[in-house]
Amino acid sequence: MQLSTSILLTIALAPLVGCLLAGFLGKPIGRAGAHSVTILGLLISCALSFYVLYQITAGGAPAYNQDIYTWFEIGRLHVSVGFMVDRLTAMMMVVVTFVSLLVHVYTIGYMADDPGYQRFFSYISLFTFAMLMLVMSNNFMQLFFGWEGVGLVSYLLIGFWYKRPTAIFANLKAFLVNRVGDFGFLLGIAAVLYFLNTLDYATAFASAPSLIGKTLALTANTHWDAATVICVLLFVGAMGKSAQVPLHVWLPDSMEGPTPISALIHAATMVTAGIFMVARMSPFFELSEGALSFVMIIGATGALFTGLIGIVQNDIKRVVAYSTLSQLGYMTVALGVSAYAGAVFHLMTHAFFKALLFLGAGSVIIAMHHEQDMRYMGGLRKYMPITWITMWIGSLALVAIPFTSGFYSKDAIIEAVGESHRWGSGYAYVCVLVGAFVTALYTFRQMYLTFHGKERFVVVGHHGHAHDAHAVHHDVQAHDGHADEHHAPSDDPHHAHKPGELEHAPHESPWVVTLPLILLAIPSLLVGFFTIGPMLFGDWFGQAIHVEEANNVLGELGHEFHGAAAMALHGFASWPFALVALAFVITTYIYLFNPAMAGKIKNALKPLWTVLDRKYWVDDVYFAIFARGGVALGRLFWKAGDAAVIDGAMVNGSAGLVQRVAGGVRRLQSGYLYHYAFAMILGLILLLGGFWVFGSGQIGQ
Amino acid sequence: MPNLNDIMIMLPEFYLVAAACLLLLLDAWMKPEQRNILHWVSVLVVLVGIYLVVAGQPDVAVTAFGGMFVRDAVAEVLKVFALLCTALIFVFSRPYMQDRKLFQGEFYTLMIFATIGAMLLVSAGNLVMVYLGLELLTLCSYGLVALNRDSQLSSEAAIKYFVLGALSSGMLLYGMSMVYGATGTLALAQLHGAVVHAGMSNLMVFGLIFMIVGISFKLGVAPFHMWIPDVYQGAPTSVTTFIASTSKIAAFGMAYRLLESGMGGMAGQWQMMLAVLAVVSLAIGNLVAIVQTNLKRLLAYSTISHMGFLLLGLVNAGPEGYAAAMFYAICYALMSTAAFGVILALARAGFECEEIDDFKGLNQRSPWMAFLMMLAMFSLAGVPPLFGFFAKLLVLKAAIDAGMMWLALVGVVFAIIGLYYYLRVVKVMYFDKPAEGLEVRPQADGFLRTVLSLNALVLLALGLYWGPLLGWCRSAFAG
Amino acid sequence: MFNHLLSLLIWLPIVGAIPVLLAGSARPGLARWISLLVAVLAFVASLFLLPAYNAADSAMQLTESHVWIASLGVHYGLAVDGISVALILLTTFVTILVIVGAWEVIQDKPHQYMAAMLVLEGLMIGVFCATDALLFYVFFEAMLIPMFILIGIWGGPRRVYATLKFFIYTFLGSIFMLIGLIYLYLKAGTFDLHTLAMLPLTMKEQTWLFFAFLIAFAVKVPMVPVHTWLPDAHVEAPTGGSVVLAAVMLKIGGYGFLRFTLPIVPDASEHFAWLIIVLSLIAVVYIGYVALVQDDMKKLVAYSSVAHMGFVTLGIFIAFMLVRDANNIDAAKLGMQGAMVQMISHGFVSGAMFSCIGVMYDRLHTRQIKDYGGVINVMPWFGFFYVLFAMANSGLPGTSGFVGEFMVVLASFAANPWIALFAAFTLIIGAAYTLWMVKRVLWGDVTNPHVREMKEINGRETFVLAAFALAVLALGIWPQPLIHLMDASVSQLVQQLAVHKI
Amino acid sequence: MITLSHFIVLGAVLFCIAVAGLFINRKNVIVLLMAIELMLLAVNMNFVAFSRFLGDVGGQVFVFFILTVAAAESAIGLAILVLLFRNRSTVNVAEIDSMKG
Repeated sequence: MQLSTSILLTIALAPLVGCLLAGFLGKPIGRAGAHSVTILGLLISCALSFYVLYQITAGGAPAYNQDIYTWFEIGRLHVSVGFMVDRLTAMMMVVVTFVSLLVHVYTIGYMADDPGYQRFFSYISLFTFAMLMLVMSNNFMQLFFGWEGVGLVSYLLIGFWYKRPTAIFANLKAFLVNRVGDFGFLLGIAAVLYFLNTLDYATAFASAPSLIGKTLALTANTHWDAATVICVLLFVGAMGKSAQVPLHVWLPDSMEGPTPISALIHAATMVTAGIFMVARMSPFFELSEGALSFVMIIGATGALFTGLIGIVQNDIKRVVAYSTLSQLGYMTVALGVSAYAGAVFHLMTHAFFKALLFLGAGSVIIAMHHEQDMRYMGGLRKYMPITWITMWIGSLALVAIPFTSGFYSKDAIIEAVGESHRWGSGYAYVCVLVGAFVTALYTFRQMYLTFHGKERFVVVGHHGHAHDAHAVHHDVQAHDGHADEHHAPSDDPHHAHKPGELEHAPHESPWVVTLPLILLAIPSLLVGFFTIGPMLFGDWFGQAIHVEEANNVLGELGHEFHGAAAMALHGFASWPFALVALAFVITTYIYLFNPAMAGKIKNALKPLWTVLDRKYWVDDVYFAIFARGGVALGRLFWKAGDAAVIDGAMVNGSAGLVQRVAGGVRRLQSGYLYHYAFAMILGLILLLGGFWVFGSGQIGQ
Repeated sequence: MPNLNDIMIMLPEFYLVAAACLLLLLDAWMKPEQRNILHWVSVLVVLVGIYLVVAGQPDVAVTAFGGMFVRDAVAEVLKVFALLCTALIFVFSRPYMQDRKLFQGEFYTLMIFATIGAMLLVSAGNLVMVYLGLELLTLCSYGLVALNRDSQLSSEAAIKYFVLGALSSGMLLYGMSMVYGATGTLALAQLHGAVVHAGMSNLMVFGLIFMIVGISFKLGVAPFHMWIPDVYQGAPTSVTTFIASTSKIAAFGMAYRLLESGMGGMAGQWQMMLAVLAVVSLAIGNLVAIVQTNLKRLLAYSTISHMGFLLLGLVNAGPEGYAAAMFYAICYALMSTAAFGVILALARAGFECEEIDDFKGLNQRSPWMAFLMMLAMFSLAGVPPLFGFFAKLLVLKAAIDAGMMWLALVGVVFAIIGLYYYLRVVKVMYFDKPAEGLEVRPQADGFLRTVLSLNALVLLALGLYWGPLLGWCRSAFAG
Repeated sequence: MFNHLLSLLIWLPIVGAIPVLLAGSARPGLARWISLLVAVLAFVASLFLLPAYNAADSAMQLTESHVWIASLGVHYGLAVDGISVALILLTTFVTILVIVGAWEVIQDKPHQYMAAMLVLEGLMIGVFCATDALLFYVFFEAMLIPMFILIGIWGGPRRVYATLKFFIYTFLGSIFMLIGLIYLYLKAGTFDLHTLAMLPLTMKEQTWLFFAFLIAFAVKVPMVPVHTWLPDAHVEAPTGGSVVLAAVMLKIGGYGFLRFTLPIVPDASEHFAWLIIVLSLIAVVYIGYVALVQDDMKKLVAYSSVAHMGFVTLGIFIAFMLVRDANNIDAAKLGMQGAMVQMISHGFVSGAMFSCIGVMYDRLHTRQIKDYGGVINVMPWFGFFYVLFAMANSGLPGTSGFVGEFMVVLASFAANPWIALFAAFTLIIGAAYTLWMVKRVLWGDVTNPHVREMKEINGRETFVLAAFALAVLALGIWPQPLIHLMDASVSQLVQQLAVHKI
Repeated sequence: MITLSHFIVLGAVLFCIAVAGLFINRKNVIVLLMAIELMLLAVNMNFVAFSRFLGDVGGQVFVFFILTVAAAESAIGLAILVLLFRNRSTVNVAEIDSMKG
């Protein structure tokens, strides 16, 4: 049984059609029309994706790899648009379309009152299209297309509420930081073309071994290993897209976008594109120990240190955002130790439970009338039980309680790192272990602050209240204090209230919101249990992922693997679980029984707290150097270079010189007859003199 | 002994002399209000003159009066255009002269006599003829410049022109005397031979230099250009036009006769001198023009620079170079008739329309006139596809061909500087708002407008298809 | 039937300008319609190039040759190759949009405006067809006149300074080329480009000629450091002027490099390729930073044009390193093609950007970025186009802006990774200056009350922007047709590069 | 014994005087006319001398022409002078500078 081109095309294009309809005909077809067409499109491509997955796993269909049309053809270089669908791709397609579909549904509720309703649906459908192009691509050009395409949509969606200064600052920041990554990525692609003379995956991977021994002369006497150059450059792209240290700064700010976006783009799918890409490029990465170590260390650093920041956040979404950064770090570490399958596996489970957490947070935010600060929440569990339960499920998965899918993926990674002997794996191991503890800390803290304890909000009388999604507090968000962008007065009506004042009591969200939560909760709990066997230790990915024998840590783990249940039980006796339990005890004590203590600790560790609150000052430094520095440099070039030297001195300078000379020469024309006559005589004498001096030479030429 | 054949050869000149005398008589008997007849008659006379020049042209060069007078292709081309320019000036200047009470017979007769002088000059076969032709031309010009009796500027211009002109012809004569002394002949043909044989003595070089001064003065090459700005400005515009067109063509003829027909053997010497003079005129002409506010004066300086370009052709000292220079002279003459023609057409009683500011916003007032002036300006600036560009192209080619790349480079550098002031005129006409209370509108004379339009459009037409004219010029020097 | 297609393309607009002028200021409506008709006819005529031109054949086609100046052996010689065809289509396409764009915007002497545009179109097409150096030069220079008028009459406050600067700058550049051409003529006895390409020249001669050509085309492109006329000209020019200037005129510089520098002085070009490459990279980085801090939208886009044209020169001249040093023909073709695609694409993108700015200028009569902000609130559809073109300008895949830069970066990596490194920097800086402008102009809340009165784009403006948008997207999604059109010619050029003349 | 060179020198001297007269004199235009006449005479001297020593009459014929033209020239010169005086009521060379630059 074969995968059919038409089906794949439908999968990719259905969301695009939805996007175009909702975007261009938004007015005529109205809100209902807009969300119907887009959801329909998603439904189609989601269903077909499942079908494709079925075909390729159960149906035993071979990997699909065909060109659709020629993008350009120059000499022997043939670049085309086409699809490559193997198990890795199929899995990604399912994750992307499934989560996207649920987010579409969820959005109906979340954006219910937003004037940009149609626009929003159009955007997220467009995103799905771009993401699918990215994962289904069979060549680097198309990969880059999808890569930047999702970046574009992310830009548009972060700035969806374009009236908010913080939002339009965040989206510019996000795009530019991503561009820094793409800068490396593009060079990586160029390197691939240079060494392998093709942009087609299959050909490139096939000839990957030929890279061994090749070097790139950067200067006369420094030669870099070709594979390392390629991999590092490509990974720089992943660092941008997957928000790895030090290019992670854009992701927290991206929370300015509506929550569904945070769930879909900045948790489940887009940010994991980097992980997917590296897994896809495993044939290259396997050739370079150095690159893999680099990847591992970057990932490990992110996993731990971004998690730490999460502990001090008060914005419910930002907590989740930092946990996302941390989890992406985990995936990257997995890549770094050649446990690509582990990374992708965690990618999948994470997609489910992180989307769940975000949507849950969103549901809370709706209930709180777009209040995002946890300091004004508390005790919400009795108001919104479904959200409460589902979010707990998500949290348990996140902190990797055995039997949850999060456990399987994360624990596998931790063990893989433990197994690895790659340079730097010791450091990575420490990071991921402590990371597990930290994860538990901020997760439980968040849950307690939100749903438990006593209510920290008051319900004031109901007066004329425009329930519009534009309104959000800026002040409580620990912001990167950027000059013109922040603390700008906003015109939204909520500023009429003091924080923590609500018109009416919070209530459970409508079914369109809760349904996706439930649908996501199921896989968050179960998917790991059923899929870990084949995906990690069985050779489910087959050719899609290539691991050198020497690096095959998962293989080694596989020997001790005796089924999911056994692993889970064994998990209770593992270090990570112990740390999680410890974290649980601490947080429970602090936030349930002794709330005052939080403040005490904070004051006790003031310096540390500040470091985390300022996010290690990374943003500030970047802004000072790159943003301000760039502008200053530009001014210098402009004023000194263009204005002063070229225009001032050269262009206008010479013109002025001519003018002055002319003014001088004109004075010779004195108007006096005798001067005129004298000039003639002078001319005559000069001719004669000139002749006597030079002329004699050429007599008789 | 002179015979009828000699007369026939000189028929155009004889005819014009006779016609001029008749016009004089006619004018004497004519009532002022009938002057228009005189005008049309003179135009006719000149046109017939052109016909006679072309019609009677022998296939090979012939001489009359024992070699005094040469009628060859060079002379033919130059005469045709000299007469043509004169005719154009007649047409352009009628309303102008009427407005200034200068619409009298002497204008026409003097112009025709001056033209005859030009014709004699360009077909002179003997130093005496050169001198006589030159004097006939210049003496009439003095008179013409001073034509406006009540104008201070005119008389000042006239006296300056006169004194300096006399000085230059004195030098020319002095040079001639030297050459005569060195070779013992006055006939250019023998001179040419003698120079070749006698090789060169210092006496010759002396004479040559003095002659070059005379030529340069006539052309208006720096540093012998001092008269040009004042005369251009002071003289009635119609006369300025004459000096800028007909007499420049004559000046080229004179240069050709003396330098090539006469002193061709000493090209090695005069090439360098002309090159130096060219640089000086290019520099002075283009630089000083930038700071001018009076259009006539600006055009005067532009003349100086253009004569510098003309010299670029002459320095080549070969048929190609002479052809290029002749092409340039003709081109320049036509450009100046067009440019001055617009000034003439826009001037009115009490309003000379010669200040650059008078042209402000001309595009609003009279788009067509503005367009014609723009053509003239871009042509003068040497911007393709206009005539002026190709003339420049040819002289540059001639200079480079003569191995004087440096000279060509100097030329183009100053062409860039020159570009600025031509553009300034266009800018004033098109980009500026019209000056308040100043009503600029062209003369009503329909015929004038038509001819003027033709004159300006020819600059475009010849720009698009200048092959035949160039062919004519080259054929004149071929053989 | 295609014997005189090229002549038709050149002269139709020029002659068509006459009735437009005659229609006169009395009946501006009529003048507008006539000019639109002429422009459309020219476009239709140019479409016939596609069937008439055989893309498989690298030779110059649709040749027309008549003796122009017999005594000098100058010919009125026209012919096209794939590159010319593409550029001609670009020209005719843009001209229509410019005329539509100026429809009721130009109220002062519209007939003269339209006529100038048409004449300009004819001359530019002439430049792309001419196979005789002198003819090329004539068109090349004659172009200045209508553009001089366009900027001077309908331009902004400092239009006089700008237009004089533009004219003299360009004239300065080309006049030295003229000397070079005359020199070549004296050596070869003809201005025919093909013969000149065959002409053997010593290194010394080639060097002089190379610089003569360089200054001419460098000013036109424009390359650093002779680019300063461009921002002024753009800022002061009327919208249509800017569009044509950016969309077509700049291309003539790049085209000149292909037609003159490469074939006639290949060895000198190789020897000085490093110079051009360095200048191009400076254009990308240095100009990128300069663009970042502009307060005037047009100036910003003008500078970004300089930066983008840097890729054109880069793509052309890395070909030398690739062919002669690395002997990597494919990469050379890739770079060269990239340069060509970049030319076309930049034509669309910059044209569109200037049209957008024009749309805003017509409403608010300012180009200062600070006067705007939150435009999207009042003009959502306009916002859509503006973002699209901004993305194209910052080289987003799927738009034409990406294709050329992608190819050039890929090719330059093969030449030298460092070149690619600096070239790829455009991804960052390009996005920075473009999107920062978008942020300040489009996003945010309305602060300036006048912005609130701005009206959504009308049908005419929508047509113009939509046409540009379609072109930008089509080229971005499927460049192959364009590349195929030029492939044979580019291969031919690359082959020529390999041939030494000394 | 008077040789050709003596005449040439004489001519040269006369010429130089004339030229000097042209640009040293800043008073009276009439003087300029005289200087011009003198210059022409210097030329005549040259011609006559040469033609005498070369035994060729051409030079002397030329001299007659020069004399004639000189007469006409001075006539015109004087006419212009009168005109000038009528307009400006001065013949002082140093005051005739209304056109310059």
